[in-house]
Amino acid sequence: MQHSVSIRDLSLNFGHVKVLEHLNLDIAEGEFIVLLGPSGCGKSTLLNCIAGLLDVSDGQIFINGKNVTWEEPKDRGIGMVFQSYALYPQMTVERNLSFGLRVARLPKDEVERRVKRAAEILQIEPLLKRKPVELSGGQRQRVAIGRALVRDVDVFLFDEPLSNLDAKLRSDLRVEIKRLHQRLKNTMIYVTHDQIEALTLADRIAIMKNGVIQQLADPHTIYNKPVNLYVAGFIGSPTMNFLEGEVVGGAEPVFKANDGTVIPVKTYEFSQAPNGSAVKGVLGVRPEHIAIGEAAKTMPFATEVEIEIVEPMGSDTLAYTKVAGQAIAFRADSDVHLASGQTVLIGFDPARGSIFDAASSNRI
Amino acid sequence: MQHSVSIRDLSLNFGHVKVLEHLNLDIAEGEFIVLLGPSGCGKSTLLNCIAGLLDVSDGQIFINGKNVTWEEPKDRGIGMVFQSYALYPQMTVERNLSFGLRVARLPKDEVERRVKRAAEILQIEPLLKRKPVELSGGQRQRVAIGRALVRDVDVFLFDEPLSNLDAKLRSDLRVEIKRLHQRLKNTMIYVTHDQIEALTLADRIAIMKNGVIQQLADPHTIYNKPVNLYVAGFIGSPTMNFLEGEVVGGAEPVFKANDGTVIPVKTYEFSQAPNGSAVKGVLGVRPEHIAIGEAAKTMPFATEVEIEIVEPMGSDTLAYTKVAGQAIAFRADSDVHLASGQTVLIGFDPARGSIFDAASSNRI
Amino acid sequence: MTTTATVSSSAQTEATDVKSRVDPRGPRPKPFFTPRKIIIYSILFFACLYFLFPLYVMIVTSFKTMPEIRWGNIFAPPIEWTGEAWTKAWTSACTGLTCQGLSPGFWNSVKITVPSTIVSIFIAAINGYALINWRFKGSEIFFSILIFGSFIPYQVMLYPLVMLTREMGIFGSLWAVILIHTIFGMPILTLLFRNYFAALPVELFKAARVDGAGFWRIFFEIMLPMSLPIFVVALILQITGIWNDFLFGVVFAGTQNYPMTVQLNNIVNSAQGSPEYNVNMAATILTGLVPLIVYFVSGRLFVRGIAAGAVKG
Amino acid sequence: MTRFLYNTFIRNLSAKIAATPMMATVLVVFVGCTLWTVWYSFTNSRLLPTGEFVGFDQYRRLFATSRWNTSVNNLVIYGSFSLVFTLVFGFILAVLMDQKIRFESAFRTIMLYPFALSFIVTGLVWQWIMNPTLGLQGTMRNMGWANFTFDWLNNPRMVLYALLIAGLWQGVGFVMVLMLAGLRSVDDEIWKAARVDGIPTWRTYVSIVLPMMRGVFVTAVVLVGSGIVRLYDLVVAMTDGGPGISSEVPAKYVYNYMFGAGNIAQGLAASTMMLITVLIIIVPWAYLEFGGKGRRS
Amino acid sequence: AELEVTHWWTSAGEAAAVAEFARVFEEETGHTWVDSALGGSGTGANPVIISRIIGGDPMGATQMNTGRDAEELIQAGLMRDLTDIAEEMNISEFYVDQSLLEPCTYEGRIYCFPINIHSWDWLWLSTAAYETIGQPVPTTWDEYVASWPALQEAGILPFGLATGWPFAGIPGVLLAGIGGSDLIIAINRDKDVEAVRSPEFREVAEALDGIRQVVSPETMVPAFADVGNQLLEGEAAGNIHGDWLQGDLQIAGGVPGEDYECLPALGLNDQLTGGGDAFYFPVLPEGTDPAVIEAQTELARILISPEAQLAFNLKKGSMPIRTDIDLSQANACMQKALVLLENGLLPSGDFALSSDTQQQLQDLNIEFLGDDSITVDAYIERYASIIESAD
Ligand SMILES: Nc1ncnc2c1ncn2[C@@H]1O[C@H](COP(=O)(O)OP(=O)(O)OP(=O)(O)O)[C@@H](O)[C@H]1O
Ligand SMILES: Nc1ncnc2c1ncn2[C@@H]1O[C@H](COP(=O)(O)OP(=O)(O)OP(=O)(O)O)[C@@H](O)[C@H]1O
Ligand SMILES: [Mg+2]
Ligand SMILES: [Mg+2]
Repeated sequence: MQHSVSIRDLSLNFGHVKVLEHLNLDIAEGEFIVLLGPSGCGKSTLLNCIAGLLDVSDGQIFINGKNVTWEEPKDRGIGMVFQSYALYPQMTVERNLSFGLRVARLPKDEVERRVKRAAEILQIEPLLKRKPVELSGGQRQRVAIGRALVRDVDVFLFDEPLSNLDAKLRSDLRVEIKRLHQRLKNTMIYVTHDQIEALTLADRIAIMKNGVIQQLADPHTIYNKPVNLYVAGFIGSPTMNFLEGEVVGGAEPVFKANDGTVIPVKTYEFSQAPNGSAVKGVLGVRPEHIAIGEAAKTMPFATEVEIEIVEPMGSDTLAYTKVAGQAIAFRADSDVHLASGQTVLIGFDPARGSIFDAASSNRI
Repeated sequence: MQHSVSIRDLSLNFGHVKVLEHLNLDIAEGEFIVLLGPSGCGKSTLLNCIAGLLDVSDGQIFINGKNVTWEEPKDRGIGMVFQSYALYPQMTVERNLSFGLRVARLPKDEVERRVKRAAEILQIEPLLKRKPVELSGGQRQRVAIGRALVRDVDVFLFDEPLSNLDAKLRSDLRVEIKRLHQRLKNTMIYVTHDQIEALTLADRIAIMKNGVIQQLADPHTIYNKPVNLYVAGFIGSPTMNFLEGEVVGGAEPVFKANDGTVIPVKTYEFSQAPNGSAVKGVLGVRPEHIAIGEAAKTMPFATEVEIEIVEPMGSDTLAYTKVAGQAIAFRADSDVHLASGQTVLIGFDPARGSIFDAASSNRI
Repeated sequence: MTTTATVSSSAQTEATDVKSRVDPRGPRPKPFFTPRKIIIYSILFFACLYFLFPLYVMIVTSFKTMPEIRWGNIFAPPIEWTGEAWTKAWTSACTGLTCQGLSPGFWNSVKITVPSTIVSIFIAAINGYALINWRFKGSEIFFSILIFGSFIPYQVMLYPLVMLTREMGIFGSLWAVILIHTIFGMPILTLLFRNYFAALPVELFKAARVDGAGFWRIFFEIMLPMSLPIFVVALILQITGIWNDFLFGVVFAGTQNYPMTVQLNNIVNSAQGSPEYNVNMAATILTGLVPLIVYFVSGRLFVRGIAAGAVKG
Repeated sequence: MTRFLYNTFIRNLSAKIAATPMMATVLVVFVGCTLWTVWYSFTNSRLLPTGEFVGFDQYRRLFATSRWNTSVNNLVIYGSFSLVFTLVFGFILAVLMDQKIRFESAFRTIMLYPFALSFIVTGLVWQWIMNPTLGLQGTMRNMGWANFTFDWLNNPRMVLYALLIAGLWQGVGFVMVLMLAGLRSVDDEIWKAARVDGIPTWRTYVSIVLPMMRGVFVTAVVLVGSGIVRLYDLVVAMTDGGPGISSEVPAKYVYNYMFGAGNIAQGLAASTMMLITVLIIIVPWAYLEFGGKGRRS
Repeated sequence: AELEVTHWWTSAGEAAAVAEFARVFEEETGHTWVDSALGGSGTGANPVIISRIIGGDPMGATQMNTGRDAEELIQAGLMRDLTDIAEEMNISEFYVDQSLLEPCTYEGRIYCFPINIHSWDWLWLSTAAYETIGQPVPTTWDEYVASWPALQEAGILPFGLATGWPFAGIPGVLLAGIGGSDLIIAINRDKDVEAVRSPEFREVAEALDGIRQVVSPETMVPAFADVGNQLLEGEAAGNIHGDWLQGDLQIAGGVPGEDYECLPALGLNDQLTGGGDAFYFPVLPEGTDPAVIEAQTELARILISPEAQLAFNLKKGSMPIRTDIDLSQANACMQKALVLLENGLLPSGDFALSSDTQQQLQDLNIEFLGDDSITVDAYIERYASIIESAD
């Protein structure tokens, strides 16, 4: 199978600072890949390398099987959308869309056809005569996408395209980008540090940290089977709860929290079954996997706790408490009445959690 | 009862632009009030009026029963925290905290005592000798809060204090502010356009639009019983689903969607019972109140739909479809497997929804 | 995977050496001499010639003797280097009866420049600050008129200002020059400071007001410490401007304070007699030395300040 | 009403006090002196402003004076060339400096240093270089090019361009620095977008970056423009208006009549005309600029 | 006491001359001469001097443009009345020509002292140039004009000229020489427009046009002193310039009669136009040390004293205002001038016209030189209209 984008052994330094090191990534045709990671981890750098806006220090980049490592950006068959929109401020929307084409001396009617098509797809026909200042943030971002669209490219690159928008608009445009992808079926590489965007949009997510891809998998796997503590903590809001302690293997493996509380983890699917000796480990449980009241009684592990803080979030409610002396947050339906100071029974099934080796911080 | 902050008939114009008009607001002692609204609705303007940073055009402001309409900011017993932190860049944290006290010529040991106390509460003691540039965003925001804290004020004013932070930090600091309020029990007025912040922090939320308070109520009421279409649409993510149609009153009141689909709304508590004649109306249902599959069968209204788009969000999944020809989103547990193109049964209970009069857009 | 071929072992790469050359890897090759670079550097080079040529001529001429100058080759370095012209310009060129060269004027210029620079910048900084943070009714109108003011030829104002300073009783003293430089520096400096302060976050100002600081306290403790870049620009503009000024110094400062430019003017403008070009050039360089040093020392800061103050315009 | 009085006078007293120097300068100097100028231009004052009202006599004489008309012409010619070339060269140099070149700060210093020198110095040096016998022309002739001619200072048709060379030498560096700062403030992502769109560098500068630098251009035009209107020292130092009256400028006319010829009314009439011209140019611009700003914010 | 004296004599020769005044003043009176020299006369110094007087910070004494300018300062009471000193010294006895005092006189009182006589009326000729073409050095303007073609053939500049103001003096010289005494009185003193339109004046204008034909921008030199050098080296044959050119010719080593010849009044007329420099004594502000006022008085006396007059004028190359001075040390050219002076002075433009009118005439002349498209007729008309509006 030919990959749409293929990155081989890519390294990039700024002076002595190594931002990317020996990075490999294969992206299938029509795939929607999201690069997710904290600020400064090298996401934009990687994207710029693919676009040809940065010269790589080592390695190769293939697009549609063609080695484009030394090609100019315009010859790579890519289109790019930026966080700041980067619209040409003094040109109308129409000219913004057509500028690249006219510079490439495409015939006039062809230019018009493409602009018209892009405007239709993005529903910005009424805006064509306006200047960017006269547009709202969402409209600007749509024009920015249009600029990539008119160029009929194979690969779309997005660098945090929605970061400058407010929450509402962001979720609207998210759906639109998803629709666009379903319609166009282009390969798309999308950089963000917003996990909701990553989870909702991606076919596969690449979680990056310090220039290294930590995990590359579909959203479900990333969310439910994080390969290490970093990924586990990075994905999910509120964060996954972590209990520190030791894992004791055997026929009836248990997790012993630091204060001695014993949690049976027989139901957990170990990737490598622990032997009898105790190993320092971390047990991770997501807040929404913690059951309350009656439901908790059926869980392999349950305990009474006093609620410290309650955060009603509309659709559901977050509560903060302590289990085995360690802070734990859990999520309840907003119907359930919770108040700080109240004592409730909570419980969970370790099968839905993750256990990590404390030393390597990898999932076991 | 004496109100902590009381705003009477406040108006404010910038030139000919009326930003606030005849606004009234009473805030009880120790209350946590959140001003929530879209950008440009006048939230900051209102806060600046309370702080004395803007001269009002008309009306009065009382703090602790005293008319402070024309007082200097420093004499109002308020402390303020800004979105951009507004730390004095050339001063150390310690001097940032003590600046106001030194301006007021407090004795040296008193200054030290207060700075120490604030630093303790906010856990920024190790940072006291640093300059703002050497701090992370969260630390800066904490220092900014400390600056209000040392001044021993009655009322804290926050202007989007967390907007410049990333999602993770924001939720951490949110909890901290909540803790701070529980500990200090000061009156706090908090401006934001992030509804999660509003819902989790507020005792009462004031939803603003174009300088007018739309609804002032506790988060639960705001979320579940929005007074009008605007509030209903503004709060909740993803947005409340709106179905357009008509309300037909009587013994068995029904909602007739535009395409003729009939939804029985007998369970709905009308604030003013509709008479027999049909009234144009809008039925609002929150995505998380829509049941799927088996659960849907027990609902007063259920229908088969084809899923258009699926957005997995980790903890749960959003799906977009059409009901009665109108776009509807619903939320499902992430365990439930949904795919676009799939057909599922969904249903809901209008009792948990809201019905609005289309003409006045008010809840009925 | 078909692409495995490209991540092949090093042995294979060696074997297909020729092929790997057409199979790009690593940084894009960049020849050192591209036509583009040659054009850029040659244009810059010629521009520099244009800018440096007069300085070269000045220096070379100042070290020549008059006969050599009459010989007529302004390019040629002096056959016989002589500092005579410099000594003469500095110590013995005559201004009427006093033949002390430029040296006495130097200190007068310092006496004028230092206080004028300080006062004019201080006032302008306050203006900018007040215009941005303490707007009052009509403040924008005042500012607009001020900007118009920068277009008025100085000479037009000379007469009324003489009368004004006379009425104030300060004509012919340092106070008068300071006042005049403050007035004429005000438009552009105020513009610079205003733009700079406008770019600072208002919230800092608001925070300080909530903290109880007043007009002056905010100015001195919050605004000033943050304004270094723009101060450097203002300093440079004012030092050079005031140092180079002739008219105001000579008219308003009083006899005892004639600035250096007066002597320069006397040396180069001697209405009769053959001009001594070498002395002229030496005197010119000497007079321009202070501003030049200021520029060379603070060039980088100046550029940064310009970026901070003027661009937002 | 006492509230009104209090607000007007007492509130923020320090701010009001601090703004008084500016208000005084504006009212007394820029407005007061301007009105004074206009008023006395309608008199027949000689050395002292004591004359009687004579209506438009001074203006009638002014417009009949060929030296004045020449001065205005010269200023228009010099001004337009100077403005255009300063901006164009400043921009081009800034663009070149923006190409990630080596020794940037050295280049910048070289281009900027003339700005530190007064016009008197500038004029002297260039007069010296353009001196037909001892300067460039003489040197080249001595070196064998007997027909080399560079006599712009003595050539009535070319003398304005000689001034221009000196004026540009003095001012281009500063504009270059302004423009460079403007270029650097253009969002990086605009550049990236243009590269992805396949727009050649020069085209990006011309079609995208240049129009974005409007603010910088306005600043530059104000600075250069106000310098042009006041053009005086350079002319005096370099040509003293010659040859003939071919390089006379309005400011020099004003100055000569006010102080040299002891006819201040004539000088004031001339300067009033200069003011009116400036207003005609500046008011529409300011209206656009300030009016526009008011609407935007 | 210290007395500040402002003047714009900054060149070597001038400074040396001023130094004589200072020396005599200090030696005779024990006061101190505080020298404030300002270069650049009209544009550089004049505004400073006037503004200081107006501004209430006057100097003790100052050189200034005589004529109508000062009148207003006098009217405004800013200038000291010197009549008493004049009477005490009996100046009417020894002033070369009473007309010199006219511009200093206002309503019968005297407010300034002319301290020398300058004349523009000199044609300077190069001996070397005429040797080259093998012709005798001309003795009149007409002979000189006649020699131009031969000079041009030999590659010699017929008329050397410096750029700028030096040209402005030439029309007055032609007016005095070619036009004659009557014409000059009619125009300068009586402001008679008809005189300007007369055939006599046309001749003057045509002579000016003739000069315009033989000078070109390329041949002009930056400073008039350079013309002096041209004359000495035979590169230029002649030049019209004021008597102060002599100072430079002498400094460059030229000897009158050997290296150059001088023709006063172009060798045509027997009278010279004259003007001169004058000193004013501003009224000092109240509360000034009486010693300073006393020093003013002393200086006024000294300036016109025989000793100072002799010393000053020998250095300056101008003629003293006193008749009772032994000028045997003066050179050949000066001697010639002394002879003509006996016939009385003609009113030069400097003295008889307001500086406003002078400025206008100067503008016209400079424009005429630079712009060949201005015909002689146009020149005459514009000259006439300036004289017409002169006051
Ligand atoms: N031009 C540059 N010179 C030197 N270092 C750079 C440059 N650009 C980026 N870096 C560094 O490279 C690292 C990766 O930067 P990059 O912009 O790729 O991060 P990112 O993941 O996109 O972050 P963000 O989410 O903030 O956009 C950062 O540490 C940054 O400091
Ligand atoms: N100084 C001012 N002059 C004129 N209009 C202003 C000024 N400040 C604010 N406004 C206008 O007043 C309205 C309310 O502004 P305000 O800053 O209070 O909004 P906000 O609700 O705080 O918005 P945001 O969430 O963006 O901070 C806006 O329409 C704004 O354009
Ligand atoms: Mg990035
Ligand atoms: Mg706000």
